[in-house]
Amino acid sequence: MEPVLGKQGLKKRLLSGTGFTPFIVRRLLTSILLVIGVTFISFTITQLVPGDPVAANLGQSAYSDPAIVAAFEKEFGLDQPVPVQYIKYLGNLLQGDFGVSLSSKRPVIEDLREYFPATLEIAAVAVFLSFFVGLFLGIVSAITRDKLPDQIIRVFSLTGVSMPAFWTALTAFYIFFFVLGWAPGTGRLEPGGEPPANVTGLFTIDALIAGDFDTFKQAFSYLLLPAMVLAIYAIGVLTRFTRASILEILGNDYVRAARAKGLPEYLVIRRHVLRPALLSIITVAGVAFASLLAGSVLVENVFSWPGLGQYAYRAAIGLDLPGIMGVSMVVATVYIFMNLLVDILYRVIDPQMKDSK
Amino acid sequence: MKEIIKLSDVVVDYYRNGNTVRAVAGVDLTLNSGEILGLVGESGCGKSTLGKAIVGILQPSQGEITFDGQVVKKLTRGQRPSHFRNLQMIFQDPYGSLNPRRKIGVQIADGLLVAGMSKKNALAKAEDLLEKVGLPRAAISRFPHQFSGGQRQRISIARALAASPTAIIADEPISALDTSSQAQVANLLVKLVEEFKMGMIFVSHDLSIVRRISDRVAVMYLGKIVEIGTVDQIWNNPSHPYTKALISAIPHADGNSFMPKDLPGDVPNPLSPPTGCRFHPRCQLAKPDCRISEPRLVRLSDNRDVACVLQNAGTSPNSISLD
Amino acid sequence: MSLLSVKDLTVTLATGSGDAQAVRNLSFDVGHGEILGIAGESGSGKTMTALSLLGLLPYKGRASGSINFNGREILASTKREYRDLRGKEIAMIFQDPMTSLHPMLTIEVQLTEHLLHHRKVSKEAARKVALDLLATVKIPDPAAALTAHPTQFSGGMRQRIAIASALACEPKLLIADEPTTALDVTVQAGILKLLHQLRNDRKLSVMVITHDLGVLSSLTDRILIMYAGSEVESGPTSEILKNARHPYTKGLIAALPGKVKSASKNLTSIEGMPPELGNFPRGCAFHPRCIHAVDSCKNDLPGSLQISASHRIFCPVNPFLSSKEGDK
Amino acid sequence: ATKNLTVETVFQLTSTDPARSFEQTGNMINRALYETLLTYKGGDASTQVPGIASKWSVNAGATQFTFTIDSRAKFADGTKITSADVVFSLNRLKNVKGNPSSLMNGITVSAPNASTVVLTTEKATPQVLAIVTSPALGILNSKVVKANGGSDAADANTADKALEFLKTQSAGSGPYVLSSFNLTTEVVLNKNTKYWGAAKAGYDKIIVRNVPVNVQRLNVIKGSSSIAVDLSPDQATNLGNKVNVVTGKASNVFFFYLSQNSTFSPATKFTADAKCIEAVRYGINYKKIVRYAGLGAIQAPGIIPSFFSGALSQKDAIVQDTARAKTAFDACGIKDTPVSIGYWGDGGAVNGLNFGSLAALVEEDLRAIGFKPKLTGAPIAVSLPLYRDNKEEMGLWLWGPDWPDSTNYTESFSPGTKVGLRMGWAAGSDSVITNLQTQASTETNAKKRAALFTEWQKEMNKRSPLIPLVQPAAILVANKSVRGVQDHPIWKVNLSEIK
Amino acid sequence: MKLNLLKSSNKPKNSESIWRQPLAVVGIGIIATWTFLAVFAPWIAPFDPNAQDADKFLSPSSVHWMGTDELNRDIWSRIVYGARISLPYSILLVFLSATLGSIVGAISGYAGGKVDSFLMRVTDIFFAFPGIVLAMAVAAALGPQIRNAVIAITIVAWPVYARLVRGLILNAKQNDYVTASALLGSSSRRTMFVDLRPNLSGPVFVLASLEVGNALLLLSGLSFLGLGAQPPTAEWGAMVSMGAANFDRWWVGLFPGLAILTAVLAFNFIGDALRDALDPRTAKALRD
Ligand SMILES: Nc1ncnc2c1ncn2[C@@H]1O[C@H](COP(=O)(O)OP(=O)(O)OP(=O)(O)O)[C@@H](O)[C@H]1O
Ligand SMILES: Nc1ncnc2c1ncn2[C@@H]1O[C@H](COP(=O)(O)OP(=O)(O)OP(=O)(O)O)[C@@H](O)[C@H]1O
Ligand SMILES: [Mg+2]
Ligand SMILES: [Mg+2]
Repeated sequence: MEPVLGKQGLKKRLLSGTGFTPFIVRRLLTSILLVIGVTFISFTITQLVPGDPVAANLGQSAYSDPAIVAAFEKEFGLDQPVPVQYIKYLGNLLQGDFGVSLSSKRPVIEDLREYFPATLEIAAVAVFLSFFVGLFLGIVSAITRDKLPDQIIRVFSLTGVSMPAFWTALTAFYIFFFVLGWAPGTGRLEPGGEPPANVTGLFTIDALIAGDFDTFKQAFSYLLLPAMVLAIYAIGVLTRFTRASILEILGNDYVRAARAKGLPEYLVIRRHVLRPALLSIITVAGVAFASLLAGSVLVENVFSWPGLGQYAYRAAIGLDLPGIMGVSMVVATVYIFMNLLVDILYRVIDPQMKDSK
Repeated sequence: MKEIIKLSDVVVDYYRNGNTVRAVAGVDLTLNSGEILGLVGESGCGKSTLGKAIVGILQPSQGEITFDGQVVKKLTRGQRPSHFRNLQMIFQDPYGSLNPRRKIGVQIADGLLVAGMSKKNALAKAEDLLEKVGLPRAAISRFPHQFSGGQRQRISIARALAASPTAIIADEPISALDTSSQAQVANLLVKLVEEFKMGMIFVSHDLSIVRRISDRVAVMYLGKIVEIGTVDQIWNNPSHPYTKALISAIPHADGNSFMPKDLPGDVPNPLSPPTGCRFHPRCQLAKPDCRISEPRLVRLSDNRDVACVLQNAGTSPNSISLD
Repeated sequence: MSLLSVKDLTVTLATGSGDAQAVRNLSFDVGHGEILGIAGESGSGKTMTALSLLGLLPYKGRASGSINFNGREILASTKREYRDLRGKEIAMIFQDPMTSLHPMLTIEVQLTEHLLHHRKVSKEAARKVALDLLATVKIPDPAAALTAHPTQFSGGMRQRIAIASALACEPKLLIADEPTTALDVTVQAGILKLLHQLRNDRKLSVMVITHDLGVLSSLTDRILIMYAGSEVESGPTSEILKNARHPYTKGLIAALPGKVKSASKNLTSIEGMPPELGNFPRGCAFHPRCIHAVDSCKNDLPGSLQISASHRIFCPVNPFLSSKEGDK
Repeated sequence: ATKNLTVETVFQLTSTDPARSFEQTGNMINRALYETLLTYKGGDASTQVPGIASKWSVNAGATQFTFTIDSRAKFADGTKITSADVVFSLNRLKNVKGNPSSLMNGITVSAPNASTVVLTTEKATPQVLAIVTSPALGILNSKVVKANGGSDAADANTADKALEFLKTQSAGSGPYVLSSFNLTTEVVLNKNTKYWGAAKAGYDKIIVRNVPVNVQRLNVIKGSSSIAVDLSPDQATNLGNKVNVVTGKASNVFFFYLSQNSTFSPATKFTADAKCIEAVRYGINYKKIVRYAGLGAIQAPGIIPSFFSGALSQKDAIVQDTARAKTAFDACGIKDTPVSIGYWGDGGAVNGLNFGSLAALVEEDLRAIGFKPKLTGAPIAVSLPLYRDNKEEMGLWLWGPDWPDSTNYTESFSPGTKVGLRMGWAAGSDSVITNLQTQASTETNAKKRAALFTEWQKEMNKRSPLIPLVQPAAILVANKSVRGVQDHPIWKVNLSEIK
Repeated sequence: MKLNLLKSSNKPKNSESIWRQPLAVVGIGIIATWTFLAVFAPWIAPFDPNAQDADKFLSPSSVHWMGTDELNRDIWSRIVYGARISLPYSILLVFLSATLGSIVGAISGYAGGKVDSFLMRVTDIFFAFPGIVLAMAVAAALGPQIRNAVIAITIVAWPVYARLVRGLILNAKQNDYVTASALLGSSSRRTMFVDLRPNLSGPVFVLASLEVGNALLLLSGLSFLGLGAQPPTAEWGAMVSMGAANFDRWWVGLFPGLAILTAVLAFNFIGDALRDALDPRTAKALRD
């Protein structure tokens, strides 16, 4: 924390403790404010722009029947003034009620409970994959700086962040599913496949919990291709970031000091370089994870993966306000939570921050 | 001689994570026109803080600083009142004190433009100033990275001169320079002080340089001035054990293998300064009393003040021996 | 036979505008138990000289010439051989103790990791060595210090820890690159004392790099003065400081504030400024700033001139100047 | 081993509650889960056949419809179907005020006895017989539904809570029962082992999956699905020899219209001009559009699709006449004023026809005769309201029938009616067309009705601001092992008939 | 502790001219090519990009190098004309968000205190916000047009610049030269607009050049979803979505996809090189 001067500093001092608990409390409070801000923005923007959710969600004959329209508006609270709608929404939110989706006609919370785990599953696999691949490539690239492997990896990672995901997904699907037949089809399970008993909503995990290894294999094979397509971008991001942070740390005096001790290079990298680099890499991985959730829209669309991305797309084009707000809030919460987690990790891992008084 | 800067009981605090760091803990000081006052002390003792408070970058939480009879106000977001523009500062880092992305000419001219001069005149004046600090006039359209540290420090000085200062706080202006540039810049400062009859506070941790160019020296320890006097008095006749230690720690480049004496321990954390005399934990002559009562700066003779119990008790300054 | 013997060392670095020689034809020796000081202005190539001994030149840097250490030619060493040399035979401490210790590793790890690697001792043995070392460099409460992180120490203490770490494998040569520049004089004195003591107690050879002639005077047996990557003068410390022959060395000494207060506030200075890497003047690099320069200085590389058995300069004109004249 | 059928379609589905489901996929599924009083066979949509009702009669004024419930009819749980179930189901449909509720407008239901149901209307409504075939009028087991929160009361809109229950299991009498329901992935149907009718379920399990069109194509080629529902004619080529392509005429008719009286742009007063309408009508290259629509598509000669009574024949179709169009354009005075064309613009496609591409085709033709058209497509949520509220200068839309009868068209497109108003065609602006509309709606003689519909369309083609473009092909692609696949305008595929 | 400035700051800036970086040169070449194609499209494209005729889906041949689409429009011609949409609009988009973000960041950095905390919370919210969801909703509601897609993405893309500019200002404010000019009498507003502007423009420009690629991806992504450019406009993302519907006519989607890939890649090559050419500290500010 940077030192501050004068009265303002005094106030800050009174408001804030230095310990770990006040830190967490403070962060949690701001996080809640942020989430409310997110709802406010999505609410405002969707209200500001033209468009009529009633027309979007009623058939043509129903729409010309005023009784049905009125009933519909009443059901979804659209007959209320806008500020009242928002206040009501917030009030309901406190009770865990995210409203009813206009397009699916069921509580948004149920929709999210169904779609979020599906996206979480591919995003988690993608991040997991890209974390290790990106870390590995980044390290190789940094230590072979400007040599051939580095050049190749740099082009590769730049290509990764430059691929239009929707196009990659299409191409990958066509090749691996249709031409080569390696990938199973679209969706999370084969047609009529029985999802495992719902515990986490992640089919792979649930299948393992249920001890159903066949379903696990099936679920895993279905998620692999979309996850890999998602991972391409994340690998690019993480490789580049890893390379840059390692190069930066390699320039530090303490690395030179470690080399001057005659330590083998792997030890220098692992102990002296990777540890501080990991801190920032984890930050980026955390944020990448949150952005994968949002970025899954285009990929899910191609793989008809029944996840948050598709839900978001349908909510957006259907002007399904509760749906849009629900998705925004989930993604924002994950983002904020990841950031919080990263900050906590920072404080735990880095003694410099712990010691600084 | 005119008193140009006067400090009375100045205290400067930093607030950090809910703690108060008292970096300057009650300083009385005066600076006269045409004199160079050296301010020395170990790292972290509050020299820069004091300097910044004098020009108004920091707000003292107690006490008063006057410049030319007017109380110095903290810099605000608006324009600095014009009469305070005669009070300038030169910074230690020759790299951070110039904007790397602007030509040096406009940086020097800024001070004149702000004062209302036309752009053309200001640039012409900037060339004059460059010449004054010993740089070619053509340098006006170059960028800082095209200059060495010493030259940059000259540019900073030219920039300060643009405001026709009557007093300059120079915060370690030569510490970051090579030996040969050090001498050049120090000479330049001395020359300018004489030429313009300015007063200058020359902050340094290097007593030997201070000794060459200053008229008086103030020795600072943990936020307090522990001794003030003329250069000769301080160097030849240090009255405070700390001053003495400081002097005997300077190595001599005479080829006689003189081994300087170290002062054990570090400057204490200003967060929790020692009780009584702030120097007592590192003082070989400390008496039980030193732990309790804080010595005040007392006048020993003309222009000579010291804050040490041993002196207060009337012990003759010369009787202090650390060996 | 001296412990370290460097002949015609040239270091080439890659800069934004092509390759440039940061060190040129440097030759010097460090004897057993001797402290050699290398002095010179910023950018004169002191650090590059030191790094070339360890094979640690910066990215795209390379060295040529010959470096004989303990009877072995080491300049052409493989990476592996260099690793076996570093820390074990030649240790180095760096200028800024705030940055040369790893902020996230405990003192114990930093003191023992190379010991464990080079000497293959047990962890307990290494810890014992570490405790001894901390005591040697006068860290209060060594046991507590072992589990602490560097941030918990002041600069002076950190430099002591860095020295302790350098000593862990009992190297024959210690390179100290500006070990006190970042420290206060009061703290500097302690470090100088410590280095002095180590040399006496352990018969350690030390190469100290600094631009502070005072430090050299206190600590070293012999001095080598560098300018623009080349040697300008070298010899026994007292001889050089009392009787410098090269105009540059004289200028440096004259620029010191001095022990005696002179009437004028003016300090003597060498006019001009040191050349930049890649832009070293032809001939004697110092000639544009030299008041004694003659035409030949502009074109010819100065040859070495032996003043006494151990004192030499690289200047063609200087024999005709007495030290008195140079003071003007 | 169980015999499974996988049907792939792009889901247009909200639930499997008949009273709340009016989308194509919902109709397809509900047609297999629930039975209606009357229904159709195969691909036919003109001759009703017995459903739950074994006999029915209509009074002379076409205001009273009496149905006799088949005495064998049983729900999947074995309970007998009575008139109470029918009354409950139809009233529930009317009162929940869902999308299909308007089908029941003007219809009252009564049950003189346990096996007779009477539907009464105030004015002549011959199309009631067609309406009762709609899967929305599927008959639910009233006891079961009531037990699970169902209500047919006037306040069923809020009182009925059976929606969720009906997503977990069905309460109907069809040859299949609901096994599982997921709005976005798949709906699984199981065989109704106690089915009362003669045509038993052909499969143990039917899986209806939500799959994008392009993947449907790949899957059906690979044989990993049995039926692909949504392929376009283009996509239905080069499929290899494992599949059959079944083509029918789609019930959807694409049309282009010009708005008459909106207030949003000065240009509109020109588009209201008869000359302007004429310019467009003769300026469009119908052949090109039909060619784009591909295999099996025909130019729509009138707004009523080819398989309904009174549909026009190809010789009545408008033929492009650029010279006439240009003359008309010059006369209309619109000159360089740009006109916007609205449509479903987020890549929406029906029967494989992409609105954007169709719009691009029309745009080129209009530009060729002098218009300055600008395409302003938008997602349904935005574009549909504009169209419905008469806020589009020109528009490209389609119409699929709410019930399979030509009256659905006359009652929707004449001046002052639903779509008529969307074009700014107020009531009373064309008495000839309005007269034909009213006559057709009360006429009960089939021949005379057909003649009236034909006449109505011919008049429309002379001056209405509405220009029918194309009636695409409806294409089903099925694995050769699957039999009985026929396209139907209302429920697309009759899953019950597939063996 | 005294900082030693002798060493670190005397090092020559390791910035190599971007012409010496092969990837950057490749990138510049590709963009130059696309720009050339866009500017001279009418002369280069062999066909009218919107001309429709009887056939459709002709596979690549000597007449139609990249085949034709469902309306038998020449894909190569459409790609060439597509450069007229994708490139300028991505740049416009970046320009708008950089301007908006810089203004917010500058206000925040200048004002400090409550205004700063407020604005930074707002940017935090936008950061946490799933941009594409917002962009989809806005584009859907405003009606899909490339202009609206640009507006929609601008709304979600400005916060990076705000953070960067604010960070740079706060960093610069710590510098002695800012204090020095305050002592000379510069008001902070003058400092912001005169003293610091040149310090901001470089990094903002580099970030912008790094973001052009992303902007292009987002724009074409929205078009792919049908929320961007409208027919008959030739737009790469929309063309890919046509290809998506026709997998076996691989050329319909492949070539426009490659067009996007090469353009984005080229922008990234350039942006990367520009960042490397920047001094390391600012480069780090860009990366975090
Ligand atoms: N911005 C700040 N916030 C909090 N504490 C500070 C700040 N700046 C300095 N300090 C503390 O105030 C004390 C005095 O610092 P100051 O910079 O004035 O010392 P100095 O004598 O100039 O040292 P140096 O020789 O290292 O420049 C130190 O303990 C330092 O840690
Ligand atoms: N990584 C590098 N790449 C290119 N040039 C470098 C690099 N590091 C240092 N240099 C240059 O090499 C020359 C010699 O540097 P060196 O560090 O040896 O000087 P020095 O005498 O140690 O100076 P100082 O007193 O500043 O430490 C300088 O001009 C410096 O700018
Ligand atoms: Mg200071
Ligand atoms: Mg060095």
